[in-house]
Amino acid sequence: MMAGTLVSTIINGDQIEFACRPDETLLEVLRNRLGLTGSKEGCGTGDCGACSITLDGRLVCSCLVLAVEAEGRKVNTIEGLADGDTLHPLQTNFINHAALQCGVCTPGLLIASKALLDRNPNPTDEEIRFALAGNLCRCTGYDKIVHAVKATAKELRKQ
Amino acid sequence: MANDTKFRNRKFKAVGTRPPRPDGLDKVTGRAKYGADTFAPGQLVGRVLRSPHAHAQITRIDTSKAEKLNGVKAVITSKDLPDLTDGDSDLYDTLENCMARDRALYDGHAVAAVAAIDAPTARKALKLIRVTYTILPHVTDVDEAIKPDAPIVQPRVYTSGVSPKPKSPSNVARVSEFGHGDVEAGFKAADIIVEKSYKTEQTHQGYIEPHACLASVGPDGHGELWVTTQGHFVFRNTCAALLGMDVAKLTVTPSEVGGGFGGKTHVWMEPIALALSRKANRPVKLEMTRNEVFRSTGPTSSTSIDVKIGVKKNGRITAASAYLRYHDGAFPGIWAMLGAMTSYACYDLKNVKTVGYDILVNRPKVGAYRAPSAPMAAFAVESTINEVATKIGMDPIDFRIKNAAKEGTKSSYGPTYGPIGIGPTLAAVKKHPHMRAQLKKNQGRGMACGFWFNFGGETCTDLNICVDGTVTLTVGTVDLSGSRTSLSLIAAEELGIPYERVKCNISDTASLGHNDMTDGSRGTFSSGMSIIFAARNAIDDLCQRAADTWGIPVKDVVWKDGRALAKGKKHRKLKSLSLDDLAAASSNTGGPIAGHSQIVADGAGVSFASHICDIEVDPETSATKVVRYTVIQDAGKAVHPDYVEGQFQGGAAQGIGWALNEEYVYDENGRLQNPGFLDYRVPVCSDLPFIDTQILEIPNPNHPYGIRGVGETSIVPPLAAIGNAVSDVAGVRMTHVPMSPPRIRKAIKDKQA
Amino acid sequence: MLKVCLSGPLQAAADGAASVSISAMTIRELLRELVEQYPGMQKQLDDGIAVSVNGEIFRDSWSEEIPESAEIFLLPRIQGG
Amino acid sequence: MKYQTPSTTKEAAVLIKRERGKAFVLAGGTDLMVRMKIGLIEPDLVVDIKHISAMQSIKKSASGFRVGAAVSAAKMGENNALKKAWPGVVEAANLIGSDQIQNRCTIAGNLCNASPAADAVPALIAAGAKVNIVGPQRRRTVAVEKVITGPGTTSLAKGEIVEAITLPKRLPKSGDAYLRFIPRSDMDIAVVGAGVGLTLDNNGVIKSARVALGAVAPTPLLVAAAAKAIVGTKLNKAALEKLTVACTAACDPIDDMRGTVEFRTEIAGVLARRAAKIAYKRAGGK
Repeated sequence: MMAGTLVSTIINGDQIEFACRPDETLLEVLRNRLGLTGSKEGCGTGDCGACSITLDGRLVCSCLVLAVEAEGRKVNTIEGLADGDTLHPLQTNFINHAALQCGVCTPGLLIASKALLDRNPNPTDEEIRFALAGNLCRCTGYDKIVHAVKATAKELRKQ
Repeated sequence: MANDTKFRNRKFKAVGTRPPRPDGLDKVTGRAKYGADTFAPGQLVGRVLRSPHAHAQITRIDTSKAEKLNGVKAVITSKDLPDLTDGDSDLYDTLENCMARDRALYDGHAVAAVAAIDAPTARKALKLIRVTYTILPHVTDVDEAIKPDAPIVQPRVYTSGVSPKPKSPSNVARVSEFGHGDVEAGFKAADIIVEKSYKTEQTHQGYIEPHACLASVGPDGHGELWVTTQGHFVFRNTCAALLGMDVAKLTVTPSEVGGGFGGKTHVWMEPIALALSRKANRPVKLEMTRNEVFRSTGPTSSTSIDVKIGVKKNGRITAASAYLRYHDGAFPGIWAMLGAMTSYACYDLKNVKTVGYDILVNRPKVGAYRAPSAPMAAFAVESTINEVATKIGMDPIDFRIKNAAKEGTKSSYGPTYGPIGIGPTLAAVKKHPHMRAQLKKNQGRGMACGFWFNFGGETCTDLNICVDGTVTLTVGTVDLSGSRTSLSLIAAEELGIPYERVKCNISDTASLGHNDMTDGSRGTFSSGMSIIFAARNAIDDLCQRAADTWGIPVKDVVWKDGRALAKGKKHRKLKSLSLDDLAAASSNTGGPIAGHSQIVADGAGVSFASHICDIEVDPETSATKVVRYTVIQDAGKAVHPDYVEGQFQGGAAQGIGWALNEEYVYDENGRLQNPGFLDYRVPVCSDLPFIDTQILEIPNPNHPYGIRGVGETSIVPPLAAIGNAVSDVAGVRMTHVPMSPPRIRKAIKDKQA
Repeated sequence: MLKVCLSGPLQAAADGAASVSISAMTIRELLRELVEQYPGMQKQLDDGIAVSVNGEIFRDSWSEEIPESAEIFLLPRIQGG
Repeated sequence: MKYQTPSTTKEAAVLIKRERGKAFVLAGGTDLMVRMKIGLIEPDLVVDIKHISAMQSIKKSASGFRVGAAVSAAKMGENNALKKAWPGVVEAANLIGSDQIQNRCTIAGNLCNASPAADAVPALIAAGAKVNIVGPQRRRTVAVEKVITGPGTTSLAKGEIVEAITLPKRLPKSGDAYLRFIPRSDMDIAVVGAGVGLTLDNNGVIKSARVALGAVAPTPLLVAAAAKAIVGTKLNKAALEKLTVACTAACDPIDDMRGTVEFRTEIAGVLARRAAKIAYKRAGGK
C-alpha cells in the first residue's frame, strides 16, 4: 500500500486537513473523503468540466489535480458558492431561467460562470460561449445557460 | 368523469405558467444526489474487467490470484450469474450482455468483476485475472455483416419476420416490412424518380453522468439498489429475474439522473453490482468510467439506407420506398423496424413500402436514444425529398405541404391519423421570419421534418393531502428534466390550489405499484394523466367530507378553485370549505385524505416537428458553423413552457452534434478508437447559436389536458435539416453522417472530379 | 366480423396474410382469437404488441371495447428514449 | 506512488535520475493525469515542479523572454508584453483546451508530451524558441524543433528537465501567427496546425521567415522550403501559391479518427497561407 499524506488546505473558507494517497485526485478526495459530492466526475480526463472548482481563485478541473497539490492552497467548490442562506445570483438565475435540466453539469457550469464573471463582468455572448466551452451540457443546448449568465452579469453590474 | 381521458378545452390557471422547479435549489448547490453520490457503511468498490477483443472465445478465466489479493472481497464471472432466464430470449440477451459467457462479443464486453476495499486494490485485482481468449473473426460494419462470408455474430439467431423460417443462422436478425398500396405501379406512374443511398455512423446519448449504482444484497435474499436509471421498476424486475430474487425483496431507489436520453432505460452493469454484493455480503458501489460508458452501454445503430421516391410533375408523390439496414450490436433489437415505421410518417402516400433489416455486428448492444432510429431514417428521406422538390422545380416547403399527412391519412406504418401537427408546423415554417432572413456569403439554409410516436404505459400515482392543506405527489416515473415541476402544475390545476402548495416526490419501488420507465416521451403525459385521476379521486373524497360536514347530499357539492361549494339556493348560507379547512378537519371526518390512480396511459398523441437551419461552410477547409436554428414543434399542451423549450433545444443540439461531428470510430481489429469526450465530439457551448423555438399546441384528443409527449421528436429533423443546409451551400448532396469537414471536403472534390 | 390489419413483421406469423377477419368485442378477445387461428402469433404477443383502434394506439389496455367497423391495426411494440 | 516538491531544478533532476521505477514530471498535469486516469502509466514517482522558483515566472530581458516551465498558458495570456511581442505563440498556448486546462497547462508540458499535434510547438518553432534543459550534471540549450523525436518521445535523457523556454528578442517589423484546424469551435486536438514567423525589410519585403506545421507528420515540422517560398516576396499570390505547394509537399500525415491524409495535406496549405497573411500584417506589411 502507498503511504498516506496529510494535506492542509482551505476549502470554501474552512481550514480542512485530510489524509490521502499521493495518487488520489482532488476530485476523489472531495467526493469520497470529504463528502463534497457536488463536483461530479463526467469523464476523468478534463474534457467535460463537471468537476470544475477553483484553486487559489483559478478555474481548474479537479479530476486533473492531485489532492496533494492542494497543500496550503484555497479550494472553492459548488458547496461554497452560496453565502449562507443567500444564493449567489448565478444560482438564482440558473433556476429562474430554466438553465438546468438533469442538473449534473450545473455545479461545474456555475463555478465556470463565476470564474468568467469575476474576471470579465461584461462578457459578450461569444465570450460567454467560449468561457463555458470546457463544460459539456447534453440537455439544454446551452441556450438558457447563456441567457442566465448574461442576466447575472447585468444584475451584478448594477450592484 | 374520474378516469375520462377525453380532452376538454378549459382555461388553465397553473398549467402553462413558468414557476421555478422544486429541485432547482438542490441542483445549484451541489446537494442533489446522483448515482455516484451516495455511500453505505462498509461499502466496497466494484470494477469490471472488459474484453479488449471484438470477438473471441473465452477458453479460461483464472481468478485465483485476484481472489488471494489482500482487500479483495469478491470476484465474479458468468458462473456467478447462472442462466435463470427460462427461455426468455430477451432476458438471456441482457444476461449475456451484462457478463460474457463463452464468447466476448464486442470490445468492452464484461468478462469478470471484482469488489475490493478500495479502488487501487480493485484495479490491481483486475490485472491479476487471467483470461485466455481465442480470437475469432469479427465484423463491425453494417453492410459487411450481411455479406455471405461475414462471420456469424450469434449462432442462435435466425432471421425473424420472414416466411418460411430460415434454416441457418444469420446476422440479419429481423426483417420488418411496412406500407400499403402498390409501389411498383406508383413508380410507373411517376414523372420523375429519385433514388439515393445514405449512411449514418453510430452515436452515443452522451449523458454527462456515467452509470453508477450502490448495491446491497444479503444472504437472506433481501436487497437494495440505488441507481441512476430511467426506470427503477423495470430495473428491479430485470435484476430480480437475473439474480433469482423475489421481486418484492429488491428495493430500487432511483437517484437524480444526470441525463439518460434512452441510454438509462437498459440494464448494463447493475446485476454485476448486485452479484458482487451478494458474494461479498457487503454493499458494493460500481461506477463506470467514461471509457466504459462509450464501450459498454447502448449507443445507436450505424445505418445504410436506400431511398426511392417517385413524383408527378404537379408535385404529388406517387410512390416511395426505403430499405433500411441498421446494426443492432451483438444482440437482436428492433431498431431497423423503428426506422422502417417512422421513415415516411410525415407524408400522405398512396403507395409506400419500407423494409427494415436489423443486423448483428460485433459492437455493443444498441440501446434507445431519443426517438430511437427515427433521425437516421428522416435524414435519408428528408434529404431525398429536397432532391425531388429541386428536380421538379418546386419549393421544398411547398412540396412537403402538398404531400403532408393530415387527419384521416393512413400512416405509412399502418394506422390512420387523428388530428396531427405536421401541416401546422410546415405552415409555421413558411411564415417564420427565419425563412426570409438574408443569408451571408458561404451560408446555406435547410429545413426538414420529423416524427415520433410517443407512448404512454403503466403508471401508478399517489396524491396525499397533508394536515395543512399542502399536497404531496408520489410518482413512479423518474424525473429526467423537470417533470416534477410539470406534474406539480397539473396537480395544482386539478385541485385548484397554488403550485407552491404541491410537492412532487419520486418514489422507490417499495412505495408504489409498477410504473413503466420514463421513456417514449411519456413522463409528463402518463404521470400527468395519472395525477389528474388521483386528484379527481381525492376531490370526490373532499366533496363527500364537505357534504358530511354540512349534512347535505354529496350531489349538491362541487369542487371549484380549491374549495368545496354547496350548489343551489337552498345551501346559499353554507360557507365554502377550502382544501385547508377540509385538511385541518380530516382527523374527524374519516382520517387521511388521499387520491390514488393506477392506469395504463394509452392514447399518447403522435408528434411532429419542423426545423430550419442556417449553416456556414468555409470554402477552403469545409469547417462548419451553425449560425441560426429554429425548432417548431407540436406539444399538444405545454405544461411548463420553459422545459418544453428546453426539450426542443436539447434535442436539436444533440441532432446537430450527430449531424456534424459525433461518430464511433472502430479500427481494423474492431476496437473503439474514441471512447472519450475528446474525440467523441459532442457540441460545446461555442459550437451552437441560440436555438429559437416555437411551440404549437394542437391538443391530443386522448389526454384530459391535450398533452402530447415532447421529449424526443426534436432530435429527428436536425440531421436532415443540416444535410439540406450543407448541400445548399456546398452544392453537393451530403449522403454520409456525420458531415465532418473531411467528408464535406471529399464530397465537394468528388463532385468536381 | 372485424378486419384486423397486420403490419409487416406480424404477417409472417399469419402465414403472410396482410389482414385477417376476426369476431371480437375487446382487444383481449381479438388477441385470443388471433392466437387460436395462428398459433405462431403467440411468440409475437410475448415479444410485445400494440393495437391501434381507429388510429389510437393501445399497448396494454386490453379490455378496451372495439367499436363496430373500427380500423384495427396490429403493430409490434416499440421502444422509446 | 511517491510525490515530491523540490525547490530547485537540479534537485528535481536528481530525484528523477535516482528513481528506479517510473518517474514523471508534473507541471500542469493536463496530460500526465489523463494518462494516469486511463491506465497508460502508473508512476512510481511524480515530481511536482511548481515549487521551483526558477520555473514560476515570465521574465523579459534584453535578449527576449524566458517562460518558466511551470507557467500556465493562462498566465502567458495575461502577460501583455509577451502577447505584444509574440502574439502567435501566446495564441497557440491559449488554444490548448478549455479555461480549466488553460489555468494548468504549460507550453513546456505541451512540448515534452511530444504529441505531433501539440498546439504550442509549431508556434514556438516558427518563433525560433529555445529550450533550457537542466540535467543532474549539466545544463544545455536546444532549439524547440530538436526536442520531439517521434510521437510521445523526446531527446531528453532520464533526469533531464525543461526549466524554461526562451523566445528571442522581437526584431522590428516582425510578426508571428498560429492557426489550427479543429472540427468543433474549441476543445479539440489540432487536425492540422500551422505557425509562421517572419521579419520584413523597410520595403515590406519578407527578409526572413520560419514556417512550422503540426499534426501532419510524426513530429511537428520546421518547413524550410515553405519559408524559402515567401522570403524575398511581399506575400503576393504567387508566393502564397509556392508556400502552399511547399507545405503540402512537407506533409507526411496519417489517416485517423481526426482527419484523413488527403484532408490534412490540403488544409496544411490553407492554414499556412492564412497564418502567413496574419503574420505579415502583424509585421506591418500591406
